[in-house]
Amino acid sequence: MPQFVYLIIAIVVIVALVAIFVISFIAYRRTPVPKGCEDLVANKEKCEGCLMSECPLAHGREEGH
Amino acid sequence: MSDEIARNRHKESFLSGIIKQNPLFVAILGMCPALAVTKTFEASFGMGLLFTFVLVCSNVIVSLLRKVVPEEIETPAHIVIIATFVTIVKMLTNALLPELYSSLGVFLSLLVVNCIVLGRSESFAKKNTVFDSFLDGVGNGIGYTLAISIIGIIREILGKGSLTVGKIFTFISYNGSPITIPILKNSVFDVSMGKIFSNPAGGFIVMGILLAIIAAVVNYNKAKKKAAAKSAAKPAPNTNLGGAK
Amino acid sequence: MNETVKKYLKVGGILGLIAGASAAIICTLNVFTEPKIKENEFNAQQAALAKFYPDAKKYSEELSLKDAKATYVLSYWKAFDAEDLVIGNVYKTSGRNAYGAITMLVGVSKGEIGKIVLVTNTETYADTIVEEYLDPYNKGARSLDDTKCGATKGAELIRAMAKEAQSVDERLNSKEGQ
Amino acid sequence: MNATVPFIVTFLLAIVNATLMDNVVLIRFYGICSFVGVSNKVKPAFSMGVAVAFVTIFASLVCWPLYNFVLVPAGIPFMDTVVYILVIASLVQLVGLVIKKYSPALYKAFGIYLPLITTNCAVLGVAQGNTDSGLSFGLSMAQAIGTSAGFLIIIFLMACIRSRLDAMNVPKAFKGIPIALIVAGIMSIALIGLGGIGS
Repeated sequence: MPQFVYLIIAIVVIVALVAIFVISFIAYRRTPVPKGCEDLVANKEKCEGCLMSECPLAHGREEGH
Repeated sequence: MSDEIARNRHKESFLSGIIKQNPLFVAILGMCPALAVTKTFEASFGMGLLFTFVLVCSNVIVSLLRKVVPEEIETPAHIVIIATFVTIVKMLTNALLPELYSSLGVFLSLLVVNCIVLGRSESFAKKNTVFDSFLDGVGNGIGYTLAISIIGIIREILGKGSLTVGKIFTFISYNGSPITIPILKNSVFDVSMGKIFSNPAGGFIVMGILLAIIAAVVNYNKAKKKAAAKSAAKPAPNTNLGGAK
Repeated sequence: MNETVKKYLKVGGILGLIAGASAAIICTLNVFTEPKIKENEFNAQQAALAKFYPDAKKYSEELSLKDAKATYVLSYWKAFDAEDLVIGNVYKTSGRNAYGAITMLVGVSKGEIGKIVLVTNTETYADTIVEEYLDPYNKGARSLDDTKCGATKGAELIRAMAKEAQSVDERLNSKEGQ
Repeated sequence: MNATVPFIVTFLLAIVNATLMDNVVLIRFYGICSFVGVSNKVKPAFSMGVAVAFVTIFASLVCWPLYNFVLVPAGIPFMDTVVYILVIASLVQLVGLVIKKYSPALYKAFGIYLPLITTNCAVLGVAQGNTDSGLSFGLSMAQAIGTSAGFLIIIFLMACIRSRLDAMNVPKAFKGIPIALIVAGIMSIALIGLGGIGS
């Protein structure tokens, strides 16, 4: 099996997985939030999970430096 | 004038990573490898080097692509970049330092989800220039390596009573065999109680005590500063306010 | 509507590009590191084999086993001394139980189970098995059957594999009519 | 000894082992990032544990066949880490999608944690550990179930302890993370003591 065949397989596998990710990403964004949970904001104790610098959901928060 | 500001901004982003914002002791991030790999000094030092390589490379590439990557998929894109560098490091370590690769095991792959690497790229690298991100990566890398090497030294000395160098980095060796520095070898401490520090429970306890010591030092400084500020605020009465209780 | 579709295509495209580039980099790097990793593994294996019969001059390459009754033994090497006489065999066995997996090398010469060296050991309490059971055994301070050592299941797995290597060795010797 | 023991016994023993003796947080150190931070209120800790359990089991279910039937035959086993992290990221989105659509109650409970799970060390640790140590499919599923159960129990216990801990007069320097680590260390000693049962 010449080397570049592995290269092509690897790229195909990875791009396929990325495609699945993007589809599920869009689907997740598209589905409406169920009725009773619109007010679910990134509350304080949930964000403690990553402690300081990076909290993906609390975009508004200014990173202390 | 502007390069003056730029220079000390560079210096600041570099130095902050080491002491002021040390990723492990101050920001308390990236604890998974810090507890697991620090059974021996060599493994933790090796982990620190590999961590620095991954952090620096991913910081540089993330800040290179910061204008190209759209807002919605920043996190997945950063994770893929970091995963690429972790795989590169895994292959190189497996080829060049097989002992290090086998002693780190799964935790080398866990660098992908390391809270520091992702944190630095999300909070710093995607907003700053390539050179700043590079400096920040190196600074944080050195800070983290120092931190886990200290934990590694403590756990190895307390756990095994001796410090071995050369078992993982095989090029360091004293006439063929790794160098073992017996420190607590024949002291009373060498009894089975010491064994606790090399198994998982010891990792938690050593880490907890270290963080407590650092918190105590920080509190002490704050109290001293407050006391100094108070005595500076009303110097008239010469009552001696110096020194925190 | 096609505005959001265009945005998603752009997003998917960039992520796909990054991932494709990363796959390409990793594969090209693999071309350089693959032989070195294979070489390391071979050297490690030879070093492990050398521990069994120090006076063996040469080892055969890995001979696969066509013995139906063997559930653990995978392959074996023959150890030759200076005059190309077989001093003993080293069997590679691997087995799993509920607590993890062990791959190990067992030296069997003249029907006797000799040294045991672990290749991979992902058992819970892996170090207890080595410290309490295997090291004393290899030094002769503990019999193979005394498996109560705080990691009994792992020790029992090692004993079962060693016993099977011994029985395979007998079948091989009887077949060759040595 | 191994062949005679029916598979179900090894399967159950593997689950118990992964839950207690080989506990994912206290012995193998995966998942400390979220374990220390989120675990001082009982309710969010429990939902975090359930969310991680969901994704871990699905991740192992997908990653094992992907590794053994796609990556190894294709000759690119070194791609496993990148592939797993992509699978876990997509799984987090899919699990979120299913929960969003079908059960608002579950979404209210742990929907907001899901994006955090991609960076949870336990999920990738289990998936990577299964294929690195070459476990069979049954045992790796047992490992996944045991690990998520272990994570759930420990994070729940930790939350109960820490909520009572705030009432104690902990020395000032030990407040917060340091005392949580010491407590985790003591729990880890207890779990090591359990070692005798299995082996």
